[in-house]
Amino acid sequence: MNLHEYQTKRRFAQYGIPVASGQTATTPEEARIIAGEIGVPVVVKAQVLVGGRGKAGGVKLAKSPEEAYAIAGKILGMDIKGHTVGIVLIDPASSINSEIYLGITNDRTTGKPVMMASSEGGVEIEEVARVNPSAIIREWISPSLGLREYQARNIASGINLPREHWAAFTKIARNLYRCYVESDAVLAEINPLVITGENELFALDGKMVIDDNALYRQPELAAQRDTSAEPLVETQARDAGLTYVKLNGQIGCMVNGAGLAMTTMDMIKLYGGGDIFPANFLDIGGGAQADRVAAALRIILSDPDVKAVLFNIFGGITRGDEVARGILQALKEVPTDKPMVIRLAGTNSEEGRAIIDDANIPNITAASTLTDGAKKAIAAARGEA
Amino acid sequence: MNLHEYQTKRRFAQYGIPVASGQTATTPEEARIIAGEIGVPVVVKAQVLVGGRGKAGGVKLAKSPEEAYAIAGKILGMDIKGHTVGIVLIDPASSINSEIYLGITNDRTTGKPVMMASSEGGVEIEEVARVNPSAIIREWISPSLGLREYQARNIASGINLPREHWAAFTKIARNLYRCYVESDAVLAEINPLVITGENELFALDGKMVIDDNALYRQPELAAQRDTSAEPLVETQARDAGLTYVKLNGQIGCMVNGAGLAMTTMDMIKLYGGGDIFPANFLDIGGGAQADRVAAALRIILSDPDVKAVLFNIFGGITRGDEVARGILQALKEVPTDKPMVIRLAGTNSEEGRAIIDDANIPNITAASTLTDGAKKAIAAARGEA
Amino acid sequence: MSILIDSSSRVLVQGMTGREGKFHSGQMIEYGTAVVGGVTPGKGGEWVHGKPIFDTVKGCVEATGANVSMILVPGPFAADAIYEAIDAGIPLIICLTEGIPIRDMMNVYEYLKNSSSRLIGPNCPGVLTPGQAKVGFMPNYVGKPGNVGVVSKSGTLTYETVAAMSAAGYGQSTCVGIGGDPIIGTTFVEVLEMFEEDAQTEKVVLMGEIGGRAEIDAAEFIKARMTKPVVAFIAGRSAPEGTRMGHAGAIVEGGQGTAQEKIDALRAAGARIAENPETIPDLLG
Amino acid sequence: MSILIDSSSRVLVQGMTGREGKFHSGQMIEYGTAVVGGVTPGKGGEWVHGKPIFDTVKGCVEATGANVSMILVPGPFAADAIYEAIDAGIPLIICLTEGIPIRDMMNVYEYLKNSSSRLIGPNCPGVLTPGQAKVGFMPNYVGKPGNVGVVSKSGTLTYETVAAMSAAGYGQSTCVGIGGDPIIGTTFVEVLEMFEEDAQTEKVVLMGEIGGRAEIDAAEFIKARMTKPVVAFIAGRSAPEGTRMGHAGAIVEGGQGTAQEKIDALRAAGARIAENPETIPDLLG
Repeated sequence: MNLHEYQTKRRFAQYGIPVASGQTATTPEEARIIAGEIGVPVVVKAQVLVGGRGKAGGVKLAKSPEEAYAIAGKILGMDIKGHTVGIVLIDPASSINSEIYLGITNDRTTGKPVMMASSEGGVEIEEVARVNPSAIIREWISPSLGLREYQARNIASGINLPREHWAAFTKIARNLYRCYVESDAVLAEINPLVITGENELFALDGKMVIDDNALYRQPELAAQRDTSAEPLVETQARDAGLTYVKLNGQIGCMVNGAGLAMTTMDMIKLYGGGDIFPANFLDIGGGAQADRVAAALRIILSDPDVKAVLFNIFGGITRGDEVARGILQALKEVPTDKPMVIRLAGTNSEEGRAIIDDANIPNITAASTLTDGAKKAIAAARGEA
Repeated sequence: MNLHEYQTKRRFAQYGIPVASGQTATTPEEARIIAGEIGVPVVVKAQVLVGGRGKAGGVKLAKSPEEAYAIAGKILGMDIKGHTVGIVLIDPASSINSEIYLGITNDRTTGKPVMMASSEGGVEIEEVARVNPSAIIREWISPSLGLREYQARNIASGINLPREHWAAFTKIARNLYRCYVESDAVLAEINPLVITGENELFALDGKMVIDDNALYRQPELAAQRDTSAEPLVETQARDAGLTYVKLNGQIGCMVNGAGLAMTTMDMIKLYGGGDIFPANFLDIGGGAQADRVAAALRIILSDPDVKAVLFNIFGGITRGDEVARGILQALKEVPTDKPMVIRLAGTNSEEGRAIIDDANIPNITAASTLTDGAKKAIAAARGEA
Repeated sequence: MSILIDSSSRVLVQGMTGREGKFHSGQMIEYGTAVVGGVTPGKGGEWVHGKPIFDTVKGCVEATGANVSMILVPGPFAADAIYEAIDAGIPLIICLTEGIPIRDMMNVYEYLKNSSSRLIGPNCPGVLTPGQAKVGFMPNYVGKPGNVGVVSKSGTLTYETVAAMSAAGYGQSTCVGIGGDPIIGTTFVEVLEMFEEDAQTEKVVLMGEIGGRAEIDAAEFIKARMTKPVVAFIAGRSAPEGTRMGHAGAIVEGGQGTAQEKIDALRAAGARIAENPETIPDLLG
Repeated sequence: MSILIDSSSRVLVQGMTGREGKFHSGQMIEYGTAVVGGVTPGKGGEWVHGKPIFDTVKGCVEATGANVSMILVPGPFAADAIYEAIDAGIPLIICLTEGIPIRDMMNVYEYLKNSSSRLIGPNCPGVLTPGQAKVGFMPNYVGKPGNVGVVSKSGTLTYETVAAMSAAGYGQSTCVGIGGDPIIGTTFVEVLEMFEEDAQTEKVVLMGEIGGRAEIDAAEFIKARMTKPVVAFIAGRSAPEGTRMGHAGAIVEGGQGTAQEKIDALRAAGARIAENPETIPDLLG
């Protein structure tokens, strides 16, 4: 789960990381008042859960409250890569001497958190990694010890930070680590961490991604989820415990397991002849029960581009009979005449196939294998079934 | 540093461990009022930093406030193994169904905290260890993980605790561990942890020993040190950064390093012919400077049994010249005509010997080796020098 | 021979009294696996499928001599279940649980690496040595004894492939689902190493997917150390970039973790690449 | 040969700019030890005894190739200094600091045991390989090259004994002060093992004291594994019982840790027992 910049910075502030004293506005008038209160110039920043807002015109300097009003009016409601701006952050503008990147994430290879820093802040760290990988200093952290002061010194030394800033930097680095751990973040970054003309360090921009699996113990963060800008189906999928990604094809897919779901998509693309593609990635997860299957079907059918639906369920922890009951339940609630290809294998798949057969639904075709299912669905999408 | 029972139980209560709701009194009248307030019967318990108070008559049941008054009058001022009782704890008396021992300490061999429990609570755990070692269940704790719930269950199962008490026991065990860690304790024990007639668990008595090396970061605990009952010289030694233990011999010893200090004592006993013994253990520590040496000499000479003083300093981090200056400084402040044998070796020992020689003090004899020093000091103590 | 589990494995199930625990331990027993007991705190003394339930793993190990633990408890309790199994000295721990917080797994990983236990998973389908023992979710009918070692990040994709292999007459020595979480106990490379050492295994099938760089590491290992032929399939060729972790993970791993990158690395290491998991048997010939 | 340190050791000093650090690194250099640099956060760029000071151990190791770190920082900072040395990959860390809280050392111990570093100490006099290198406090003149390995819990008692040995013509291969704290990085047994393996060492002197059971473990090792003769001295025969840790420590250790108990165990293991450290040379003959 992504946090907005303003949410991240509030969280940072709770952990003692200095941030700009900005406030959020949802109307131009609010923006004008805030700019008057905190003093101009201010920066008006679109709050969207997607990168590249700067290039899209979502970040602008305002030299007067009136200008803040005008800019906020332009940015609010703007569409940035499919996300609608509903909130702007009004931050005081600062004099910047230099910019640092400082972030923490989890490293798969070592199984540890890794803190990364670069003296080239303010640009995307992926870009630094590509162009000048040695400019990124990494320090792996033992989960049992946490980030030690000497590790912060190793980083400060590695990015050639002037020694006068080491104490402030060390404090920020350790607070960022604490914030990362206690927030169950998978990413916490300050980009840029600026050194001002007054030789002070603060977080100008920040980003946090929270581990969805840990939200149960992070109620304060979970409550900050902003679903207003995201497509409705994504919200619905998450609420139903599904992983759904909308794509641009014609065959709706419902599969159990991420690997098999991707493979099913791959087979549609492989045999689709260059004109038929998967309409979505949808993993109903392990042990999916009837109501979750129903929700999944509803989401798939809500996509008007879908011409056919392919169910590919290989039972393991998921049981074929439950999936079959889920399909029938969903079809009662969301009747459809679109062709459906159902392939059930694995645990309780015979029971499942029997349930489907007994229901005797005309637009359902059975398939025996993955390849068979993909080919039948492609034919159905072409109207050949 | 030892905490009193009442201090330990207050600390326990801060960590959510149920304890008796007792209060302390320093006068019989206070005891009477407290007994009236908390309700009789009460137990009046001497607060002394030494074991065996029960046998010494320091713990008594009182059935009325008046009886509490009378008992407190007897216990307050009582001498228990050289400690004078200045405080009594008045606890409500409880109905006891069974008693458990539960304690944590650090295990040298594994380098980990170990939690120990026994269903035979209320008696000294050393006694249980001697008579019935298998009755003690041990669970070693990873410092990075802390005490896990399953470890508490392993203990509960090991001491055959009825399962209805597991939840309460687990909570107490984990809180005790937290209290141990956050107090920098080297020992934290509940003995006994009682199960009452109402099937509730609480700490009837408790003991904590705090790591002296960690007191710098435990100001709240450090402030609870009770020096009122201990011999003045021990307080003085600790304040000067010395380790001093009074013994019953005639030769005062001042040595640097615990191993050499014990060895010096051993040599006095070895060559002392059965009538001359060391008067004390005194380690001036590493890198001891002049003022600490002076404080040490003052403490040694305050013992009226001391007939001669043996200095045995083998410089390493400690430097001979500084010790020599310390001796001269101390002799100015505490003039003595008792014979002194000084043996200086190691780092800067030549400089040190020169300083002593130059001072030309008649009752000082130089020794060349440990054995020489011990023999000369024994002779001096016998008046043969 | 086989790797990890065989007919002498004595399996305990942490979370055996739950709905899934009961069902799948029943399937395992039906398969012939020596399930010796279960652990559910507070339910010690009960019985499931005729097997005793204990309050603690330690108690279960003492009473039953279990040497494999299968963990099937909810995510919030999984880390402690793994610690308990490690502390009880279980040499092989197979954790099926999905949804364990990454922070918990980083803590577990550090403790695990300093122990003598091996962890498979979490979020994995388990391990199957056909004809001998099954620990996990793999449907009972899919496997068939043979000489192909199978290792996979994915659960259902494994069943799919193993079923296709069995149908085509290619039996398996052992099938290992290592799990697809960012932090797992046992990697592709470690399992490949075991197969390379295993006398029964003659060929290996590896199934990976986009994200991370475990398949790149596997390719390096195959190139440097494997003498046995490897057939590989990588899921996610049709996935748009950046749908998974993307960003910081990709930086750390020094690459994008795309399917094509992985396929290229494996092919360069000498592995045969399948386009469709159901055609893997053709490449084993 | 020798153990732990020799003329090729490259030593860095954590805490070199402090009063004690300056004095003792000066003594070490005078002895001929290859002190290559020091570390004091915030003082990088300064020089002490002509050696460069760095802000971090990592920086010092990169610049100097140091492979031994001597730690002489105050107790509250010692644990972090040890972690820093471990993380910088220093294979041998010798911590002289006294007064480190036990809790800190328990944390350090767990981390250390999962690293590839060896720690000597804390609260120890260091290590001396006469004629080659000295890391620690031992006075420069006490040692003499030879074939007796010395291992001791105590600092000054070690100097005493080593000086007596040198005076009597018994030189030393290496003298190791393991420290007397409850939790130490390297035990008697580990050092005895090194001496047993070391070609230069022909005999061993062990100096223990009351408390703990390290000497009992040493006796068991001597009995089971040592082929070289051992002379032992145990300090504290005159100490009244219970003056040290007593109580819980004694329970855990399953004994009282008295001098007599240790002497009996060592004698039964075949060690010769000295009554006076100055008579040890007589027993080496």
